[in-house]
Amino acid sequence: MGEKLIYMDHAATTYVKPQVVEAMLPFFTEKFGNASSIYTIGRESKKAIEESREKVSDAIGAQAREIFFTGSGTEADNWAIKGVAYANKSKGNHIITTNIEHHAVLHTCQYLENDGFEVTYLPVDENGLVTPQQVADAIKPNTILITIMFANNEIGTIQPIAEIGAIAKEKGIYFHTDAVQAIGNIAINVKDMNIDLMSMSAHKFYGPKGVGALYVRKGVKLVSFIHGGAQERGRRASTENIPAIVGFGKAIELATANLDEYNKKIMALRDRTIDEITKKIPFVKLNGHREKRLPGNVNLSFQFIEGESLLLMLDMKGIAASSGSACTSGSLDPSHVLLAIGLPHEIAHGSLRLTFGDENTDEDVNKLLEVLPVIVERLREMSPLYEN
Amino acid sequence: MGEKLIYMDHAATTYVKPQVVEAMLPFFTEKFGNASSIYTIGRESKKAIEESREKVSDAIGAQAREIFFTGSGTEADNWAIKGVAYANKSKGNHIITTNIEHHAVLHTCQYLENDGFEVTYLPVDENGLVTPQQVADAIKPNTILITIMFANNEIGTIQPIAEIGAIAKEKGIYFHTDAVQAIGNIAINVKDMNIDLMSMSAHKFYGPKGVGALYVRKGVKLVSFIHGGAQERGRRASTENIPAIVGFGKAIELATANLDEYNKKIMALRDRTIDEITKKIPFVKLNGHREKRLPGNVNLSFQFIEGESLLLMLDMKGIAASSGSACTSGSLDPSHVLLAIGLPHEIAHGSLRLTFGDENTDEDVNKLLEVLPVIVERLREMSPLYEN
Amino acid sequence: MYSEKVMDHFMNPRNVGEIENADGVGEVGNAKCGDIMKMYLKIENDIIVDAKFKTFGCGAAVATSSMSTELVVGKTVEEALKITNKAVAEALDGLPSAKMHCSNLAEEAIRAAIEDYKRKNGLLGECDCAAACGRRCDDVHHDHGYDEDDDE
Amino acid sequence: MYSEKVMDHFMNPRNVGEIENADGVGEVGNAKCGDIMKMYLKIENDIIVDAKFKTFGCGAAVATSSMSTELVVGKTVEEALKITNKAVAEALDGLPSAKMHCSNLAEEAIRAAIEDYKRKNGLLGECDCAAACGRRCDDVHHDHGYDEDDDE
Ligand SMILES: Cc1ncc(COP(=O)(O)O)c(C=O)c1O
Ligand SMILES: Cc1ncc(COP(=O)(O)O)c(C=O)c1O
Ligand code: FES
Ligand code: FES
Repeated sequence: MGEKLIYMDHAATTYVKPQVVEAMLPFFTEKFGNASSIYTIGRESKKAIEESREKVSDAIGAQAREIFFTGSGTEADNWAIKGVAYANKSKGNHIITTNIEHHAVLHTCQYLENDGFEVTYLPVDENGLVTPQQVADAIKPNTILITIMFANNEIGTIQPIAEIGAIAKEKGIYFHTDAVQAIGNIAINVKDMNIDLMSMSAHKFYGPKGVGALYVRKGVKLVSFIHGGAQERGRRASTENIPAIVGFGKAIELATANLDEYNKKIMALRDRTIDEITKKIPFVKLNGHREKRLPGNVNLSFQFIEGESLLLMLDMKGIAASSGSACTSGSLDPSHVLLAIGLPHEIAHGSLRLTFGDENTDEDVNKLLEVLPVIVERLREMSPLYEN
Repeated sequence: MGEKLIYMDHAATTYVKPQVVEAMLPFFTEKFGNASSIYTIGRESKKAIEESREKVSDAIGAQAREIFFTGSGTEADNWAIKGVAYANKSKGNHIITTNIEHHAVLHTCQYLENDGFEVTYLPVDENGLVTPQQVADAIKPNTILITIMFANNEIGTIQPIAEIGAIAKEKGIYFHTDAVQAIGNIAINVKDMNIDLMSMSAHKFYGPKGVGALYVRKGVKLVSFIHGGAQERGRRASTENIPAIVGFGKAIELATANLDEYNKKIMALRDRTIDEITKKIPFVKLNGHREKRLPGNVNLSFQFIEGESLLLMLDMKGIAASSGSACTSGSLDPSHVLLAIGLPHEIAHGSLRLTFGDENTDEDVNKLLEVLPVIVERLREMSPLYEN
Repeated sequence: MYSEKVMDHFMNPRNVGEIENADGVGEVGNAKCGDIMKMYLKIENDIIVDAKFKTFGCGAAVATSSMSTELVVGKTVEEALKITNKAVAEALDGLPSAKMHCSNLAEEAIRAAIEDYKRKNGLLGECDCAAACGRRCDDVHHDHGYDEDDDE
Repeated sequence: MYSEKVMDHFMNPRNVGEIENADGVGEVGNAKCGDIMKMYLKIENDIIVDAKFKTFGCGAAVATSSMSTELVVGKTVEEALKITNKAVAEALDGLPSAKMHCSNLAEEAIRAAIEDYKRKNGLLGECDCAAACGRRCDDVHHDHGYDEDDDE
């Protein structure tokens, strides 16, 4: 405490970049008009929203009219899945997903199961991958939706999205991907990848919290989720959150302009961290695919110790990270993702996720490599499981 | 144009007060931690949310644990109504509302009608009022929810909420009120008024857009609406929008601390405007109840002219206002509220809503009183309906 | 939203008013829908020599009325009948898509006024009456900005 | 989240380790649930003269282990059995409500160690065995912060 904060939890959320805050600020004060109003400051708001929409569509190869702003990534997931399910239930009631989706997808699917839908949760391999073949094999005559995340938030594994998209397209089944962790971090083109719906959230790439977007390919049958006014062309009600939407646009513009350079930098931090920790510390295991992983993601399991304790001790050294331990997550079991890739409960409890970002440096990694072995050793010495 | 903006559309949205922006700003940059994280900046976020929650509960006489933050007032309405309906459908499927609710309530009710629920839309009198007796008479054995707005967004009429609450309580039926226009503008105590659920939105009282709240009395049976992570005690998923939540708290604190003085001021502007315009301009009618109305609301119909034209001309004079005309609202018919209080279509088209706020002055009203009669006269001379 | 030209024609509409003893008068629209346009034409030797209008409606309705009166003057009756709503909109540097139907109003008002002129002068063929405006509120899609193709 | 006292006992836990030839040893919890506490007691003339622990678990689990060892030393066996999880939590200036179950672990570990001591010394009554920890993962509600009373 008192030391400079070393933030290594960018998958949880990021700070908002100064240029983004700057772009947002005028819309709180002088330019606060309601975008549905026809007077000058209302029209300015409308224009700002449409400019932002174009930045988003440009970034993913879509048309502006295919982008709908939401209040979060979670809302985008809920909308996409419930929206397709209820709009197409005359055609079928079967949904295909994986067992490592974010809760925003999993709990929505579970909700639909209670409402008469049938959901197949595809298992993943020890790296967290599903194969296109698994998806193809799971398709039934009543399948109406495939929803598979682009990249996993815990272990960083990137799925073969283009191949799955091709299968969905061939079979005429809608394909949604939760790209909340991917967008702004890896290049995505929704047309090339045959994606019909895609969820995004700004606070994962240096934009503000509380604003997401759903890409909906023109022609997709989708019922509304939030009913009310005629905003977002009548499809998503509520007074538009203009500062946040402007922030989304600015953040995605910055992220895509700079993607290669950014990735090279954080991949170097990632790879060095993985290599040195696995060399320095015994009884440690990398979770997730070694290559097909998000550029900034490191996920390691340390045997014999528990994640919350690890995080608290790192925090005391000024390092912010996260864990898949149940003790931190608010659920009975440790991370469903770590269990799904086959980790035993006791190992899953001892997992550490480090996700690098913009402001991380080699010195940050030095500091981590200095303190982590000591902390792990201390906790192991306190553990009744170690040397037993 | 070029002139100072005179903003008289506070019911559409307000600017964000400088103190509110100031309170929000640190949470975009230094204090950006995810509130679900256990490290220091995560815990600070959590703390900020809980402080905000207390400010909200203090303002309405609730307990902090009864307040849930949402992404908007619309989401709060959707959640309250769908949440109660689906959680209690084993008890009944009948909902009572009015025909002057905001679209966030009306369209949600219509959605539920398509899903097997039965909705009674109570008519209002020429002032926009429902009576407690009407509500009592509409109750049936299968009634599970009464949802009646606290104050109307167009005509400002305030409903007899406490009396309706008492009836709902006596009959053991849940009572929701959309208080988006009321909160921060008139005093509300949810316990005294027997309110079970209440929707709020910050951008109507100098807080940020894109954040709402739902008060849910402890014990109310409600299913979740946005599924995902365990935020908001497992009831409303998505990474918390901390800056916005902090802004909500600050804004409601400022609004309630200052309520009497604020109301006195804008009531004076309201009353003077109503008196002078109805005196100065012929063929004009006040919409909404003369006394039971929001302190800042003026709604007038000018015969023979159309609302959008009126707004454009006011905008050219630097005055921002709104109208119930279909030409501005994105629907076929003019405002359902104006039709519900019995206005013929052609009169409803010529309506003007002026809603006063914080920064309005007597000079603003002077300017309005100077330009409005000229504009009305010009449009009337252009109108084929005038003198016909 | 509106082009500068629209705003100019809205704020300073040309040819507002009535023509006494007009040769053709056409009224289209419906107060219920929020739009009525009344067009007065003075026609000499088959040429429109003067045009005036009164309009109850939005900014686009007023601006297209104004522009229409400018466009028809000097034209023959047959030329005037060829003025489309698109041409009026283009002359105004475009209209928001939600407001294109307001320019229909102008096209219809011209037709209705010429119809009236023809009727008064016995120039109508048998079945031309149907060309007069039978527009009802429901014909107009007043749902500004929606996409009907892909919305549920 | 945690009080300063909790953080102090977490960062500088008292009495970590094992006691060789301890008079009573109790292990409770389950690695599957993410928490195991092992308590070692040295007991002389019915008085606990030393206590040590090893814990696999969250910050609260470590801190309550540490505090428990401090609380039991100097107490008679019967006094030690009266130490409740609430008392441990209070000694730590409180625990977040989601973490109260971690202090159960400490209470149970003390009981289990004393149980072991009694068993070894033939002090157990007939049916006391049930008092030893039969806690399973499912007994613990690990759902930090939920309200079970009013949630769907
Ligand atoms: C009465 C009423 N209810 C609900 C809403 C919706 O609130 P929001 O814009 O925050 O979604 C509004 C305002 O837009 C309103 O005036
Ligand atoms: C993969 C994934 N999906 C969905 C979400 C939810 O996004 P939000 O927090 O914006 O609701 C997150 C992050 O929280 C995520 O990582
Ligand atoms: S040991 Fe899991 S929460 Fe304390
Ligand atoms: S007259 Fe209604 S939109 Fe133009």
